[in-house]
Amino acid sequence: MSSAGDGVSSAGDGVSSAGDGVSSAGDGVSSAGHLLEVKTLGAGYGIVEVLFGVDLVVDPGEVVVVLGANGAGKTTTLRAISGMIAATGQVKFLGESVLGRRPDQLAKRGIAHVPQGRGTVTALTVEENLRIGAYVRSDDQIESDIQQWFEAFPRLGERKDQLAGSMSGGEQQMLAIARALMSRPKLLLLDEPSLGLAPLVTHEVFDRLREISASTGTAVLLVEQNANLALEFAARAYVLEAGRIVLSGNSADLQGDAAIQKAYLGV
Amino acid sequence: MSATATTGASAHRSPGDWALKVAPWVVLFVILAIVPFQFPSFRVEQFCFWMTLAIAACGLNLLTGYNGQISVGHGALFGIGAYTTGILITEFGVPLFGATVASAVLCFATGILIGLPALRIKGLYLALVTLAVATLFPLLLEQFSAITGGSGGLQITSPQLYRGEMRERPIRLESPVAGLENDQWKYFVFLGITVVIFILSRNLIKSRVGRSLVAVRDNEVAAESSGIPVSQVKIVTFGLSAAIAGIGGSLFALDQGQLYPSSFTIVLSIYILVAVVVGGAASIIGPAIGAVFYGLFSDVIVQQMPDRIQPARAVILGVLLILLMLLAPGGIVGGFRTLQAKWSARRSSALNSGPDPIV
Amino acid sequence: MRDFLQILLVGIGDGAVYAMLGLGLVVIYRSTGLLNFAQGEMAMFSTFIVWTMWSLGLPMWLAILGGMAGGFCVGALVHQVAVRPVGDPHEKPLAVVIVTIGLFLGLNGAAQLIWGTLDRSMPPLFGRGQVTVFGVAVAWQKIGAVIVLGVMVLLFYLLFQHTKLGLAMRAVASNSESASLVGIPVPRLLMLGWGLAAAVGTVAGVFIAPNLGLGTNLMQLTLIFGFAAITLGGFDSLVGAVVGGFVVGALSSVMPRYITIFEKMPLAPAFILILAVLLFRPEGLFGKKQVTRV
Amino acid sequence: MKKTSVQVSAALLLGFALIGGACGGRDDSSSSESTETTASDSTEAAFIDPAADCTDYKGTQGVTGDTIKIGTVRPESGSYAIYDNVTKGLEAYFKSANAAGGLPAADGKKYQVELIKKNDEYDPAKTPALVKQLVEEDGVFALVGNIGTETNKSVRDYLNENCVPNIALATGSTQWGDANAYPWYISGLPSYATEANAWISYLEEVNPTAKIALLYQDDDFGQSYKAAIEKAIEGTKITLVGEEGFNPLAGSTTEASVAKLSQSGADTFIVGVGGTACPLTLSFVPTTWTPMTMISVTCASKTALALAGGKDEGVYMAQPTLDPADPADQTNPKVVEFATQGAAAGLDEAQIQGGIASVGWGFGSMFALGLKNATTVDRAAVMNALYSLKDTTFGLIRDEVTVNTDGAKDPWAIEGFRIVQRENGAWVEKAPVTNEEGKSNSFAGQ
Repeated sequence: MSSAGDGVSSAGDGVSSAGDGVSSAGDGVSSAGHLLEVKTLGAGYGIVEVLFGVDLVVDPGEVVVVLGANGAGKTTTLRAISGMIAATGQVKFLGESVLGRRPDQLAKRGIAHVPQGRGTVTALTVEENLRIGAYVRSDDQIESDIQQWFEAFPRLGERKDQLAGSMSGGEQQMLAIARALMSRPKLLLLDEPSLGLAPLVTHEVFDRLREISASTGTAVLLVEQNANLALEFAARAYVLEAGRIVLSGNSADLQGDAAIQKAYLGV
Repeated sequence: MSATATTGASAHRSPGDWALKVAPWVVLFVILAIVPFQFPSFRVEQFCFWMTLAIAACGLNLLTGYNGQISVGHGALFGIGAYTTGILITEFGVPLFGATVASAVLCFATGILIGLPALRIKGLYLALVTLAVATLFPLLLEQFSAITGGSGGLQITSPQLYRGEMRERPIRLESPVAGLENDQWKYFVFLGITVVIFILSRNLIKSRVGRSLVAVRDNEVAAESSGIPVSQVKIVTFGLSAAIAGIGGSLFALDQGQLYPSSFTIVLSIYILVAVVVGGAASIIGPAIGAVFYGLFSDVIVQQMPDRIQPARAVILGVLLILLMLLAPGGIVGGFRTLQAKWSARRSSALNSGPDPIV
Repeated sequence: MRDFLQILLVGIGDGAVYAMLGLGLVVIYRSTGLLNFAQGEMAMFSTFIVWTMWSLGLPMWLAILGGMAGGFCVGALVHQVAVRPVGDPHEKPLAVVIVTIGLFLGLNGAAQLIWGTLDRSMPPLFGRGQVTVFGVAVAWQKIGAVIVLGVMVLLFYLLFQHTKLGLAMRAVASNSESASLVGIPVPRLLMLGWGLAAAVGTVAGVFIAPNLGLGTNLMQLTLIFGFAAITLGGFDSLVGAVVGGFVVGALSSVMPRYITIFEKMPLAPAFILILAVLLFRPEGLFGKKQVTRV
Repeated sequence: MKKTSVQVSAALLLGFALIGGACGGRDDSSSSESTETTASDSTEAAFIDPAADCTDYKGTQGVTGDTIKIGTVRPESGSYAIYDNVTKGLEAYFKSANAAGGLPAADGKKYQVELIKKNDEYDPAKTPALVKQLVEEDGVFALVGNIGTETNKSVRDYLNENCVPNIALATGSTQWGDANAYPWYISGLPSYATEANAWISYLEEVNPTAKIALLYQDDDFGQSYKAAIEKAIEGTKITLVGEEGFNPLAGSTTEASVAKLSQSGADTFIVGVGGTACPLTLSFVPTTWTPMTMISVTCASKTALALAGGKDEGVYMAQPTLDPADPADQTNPKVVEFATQGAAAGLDEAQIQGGIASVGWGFGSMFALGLKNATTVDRAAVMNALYSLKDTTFGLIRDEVTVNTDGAKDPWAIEGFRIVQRENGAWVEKAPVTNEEGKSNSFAGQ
């Protein structure tokens, strides 16, 4: 199934760079350098297939976004990568094939996943959420990391003994991200962090995320419907349609091309 | 499963197919008709007991299999049917099968009563409540020993002409047919009632009402929004299910002629449930197969086992149940259907050499 | 008045044991969302292990530890081979109910095969001694049961509130998906939860056996009292199990002695309690609303 | 879909049709029509006259050559499986007899016994089918040592209508005294009412103003005690100051009942419960209450009293049999015979000393006595022999207890008890055996 590559070349008349990006990943020549490398990923729920061969790569420290309409398979892609659902194809993380591993095994290897909507453990307090985020760690800096988060987000600090479920949507989303980062991951998978948040709050979340990613060197693979916001945030982007990657390229190029904007991003 | 159904329905109505469809029924009826003449009387009476169990399982299947409400307490409803019949005949001189009708009505009402809390209590919690009902029931029988006879049992008697005078005698179903002995007559009467109940419940399931039962089981919210009165459906199903279990219990009373609280413990409830799931929940004939399976297991196979490993019976049954849930949650009927679907899929794919039909 | 007090104390002693059984049920409910109808049989089975070790000459406390270890293995095994493969109890309640019933039958039969059908005698952990307070005799065994229950609750509190393992178990109970994503090996923790519940059940069994006689039907009705306790307390609340246990113990001891209708069925108050709580306050006294409403 | 299910059921039915073939067809000669026995008042004629009382009488069913088939029904699994040890003793008796050449009968032959056991789990709904299987399919001569009051009651009409002996019932319910209506039944235990009467007689002697607290099992068994006690204290100064029923199925202990009784002001405590609950009841007696305690004979075995946690010291009971665990009885030839031959027949030490298997041994011995005394090897003859015992003994009955029966006038074989008290783990005689020949039914108010 080389459909992904085909799709890009046929669609990418104007944006040749997009085709390049994919073909270099598709060839797998430089696989050693990639943090995450996904090839011909297929997945679904029961008998309903959702993904039909997704290829993408994420390099260390890089921020990448997967765009697409509702039902395109964005969430499924993330769930397949982090082992939450069964998948076919190839998923390599740090050069090691990790397809078929359980999410907790991937978490140990450095993949943190903030799932859509319910990233917090609502029955635990704010502080306990952060602590549980560091489950895979056993170093002595956990306490200081928690304190850092409280300093960075005073609102979390003020409510550290409250149940996570009692906080607002934006606060819960921040907590979920903070909890994921508590594991000091190499790759953060983020599923629609803007969902259900007010635009102002969304912007704040993304600003914070950018700062953290830049300062810690954590790579981010983001899934979003809000294309403009995401393209501002990410360096590179893939466009997913009906379970296939139909387009990829640098955010700036995608943002600059009106035709693509219209055809795929619904702007 | 759906594949089987469509092949069956869309098949050309060739005489061969028709024969294939009818033949099993003919064989079944011939066997059922021969059975009472092939076995000694005690076996025939055991078959009568299996039939009462099958009826109760049929009732439970409506509730659990088709409507998704779990009851671990149908033994209690079975018991209410049995005791109602016994008391009506002994104390009030009601004719035998008149008491059966009355028991069904009373159990329907009881079912409605239990169904009311079931509107708010679901799933495992409903199972817990019904489990408690089943555990409590034999104690209730002892508490109200004035009418139930308590642990000493209830002897079901009716005034009968005996040696020229009317006396209270243990009830019996006298065979009106010269060639049939009493137990054989009883067998055919019970068989008739069992068949009628299974046919009626089949018709119910195939009807609009039956589809709404399944709709409520599969998704209550969706059923509600498509205009199905969910609460009513659930309550009435509970009532119907209870009424059928009550008929089973009533026949049990007529079969035994005496009732004891220790026959209506939680164990009975478990066995009724076992009959449903082993045979195949949500299949019409499943409970009957399950009841026969259970009867064969406990009345024939276990009795042949050496003494020392008698307790292994519970182990075997327990392991079997777990394996069944893991490997063939659809029970015997479900497992058979899966096998058949696989087989016909292989055959059709071999014939068409096309891709496997999906969905 | 004195006989009321005497009967009440009997009930409170029983209640401590119902609470112990309830603790095990709560641990399983919290980790797997499941009402374990086989909990009583798991406890019965491991109590027989205690008895075996004790009758082989081990000191009682060592036998109890051994029984708890044995019970832990039974619970963990049961989860691995039977419960886990079935799937989510809230999606497939029937399958789960049937599996726990299968376990119930299987463990009971296995115990009969191994230990036979004679009731065994087991000495009370705290002896047969009594103290007399205001003319009312209180068995040391009762006082011991309350103390042991207190210790168990304390240990559970420390485990759940002050250890990483406990935190992980709570995370799994609340949101197993998120728990898995932060690196918690969920299946292993569930297995641990089942083992723990069975181990706790052992202690309940050790306290019940001297009063009922150690037979394979040790727990069959006691379990209903345990369920009543956690229904009242809230399926997910450890404190609730304790409070519920005492209330159920007191009610089912006192009511049959003073209210004729309950005379022959001490189980009835427990049943009424289960029904009433599920109807009018399904989350119980201490439970969380979201969890109990299906 | 439908097709599938039918095929499955057809296959299953075919399966058991095959079993049916193996079991053989129906015996057309058996008819379920029957008549009820009328009481025979004649003292000269035999108690049972099958020619007058039985249609289709099969007096020698189960006897082929020198083998005699016997059936028994007991709970092998389930909550009452403890009573299976009775059957173990019964089996040991027959094994031992077979090894010695067989049971002697009036015809001079010695019969090998083939014992067929069925498991009804103590459920009276299961008993009828199994008993009918024993009678109709296995073709037994008689039933011996069937366990349980309700289970035996559930087949009483059937067995009496078909004239099949049910010998040595393992139950002392007072209803077995109705030999007029049910002449094919004979109990292997003393009537519970006779036992209760023995307690009260002793109390009248030692404490004529006794105030009794009674704990009774709330079923036929315990209610028999209760009724007999109430009848026996009529006209005496003994009073019943507290009573509590106990339901063994209710899942609770007797502890709260004992607590309440302990506050009743009673100086005598009668424990009319059986099974495990009885010894455990003793362990619940608070130290603040020190009544004279009487326990049911069903609880007197070593196996049971081990559960009392030492609180069995000082309790009284009415004892009709020898106790294989009692050093004083161990030299008695009956006990020696049971211990040596029982061991040879496979009983282990715990079973021999336990006091339950020895009861079953006695049941086997009772049947042997009937067979030996019978004029011919015939069902009615054996029953008539058992209903006309004269100064004989069987099993482990105490030597001083006289064994006499006389049809419906005296249907109870064992009617004598001595009063004993538990001292240092052994029974010590407090009052010698009193034989109440022929009075058992009157104690029960019959």
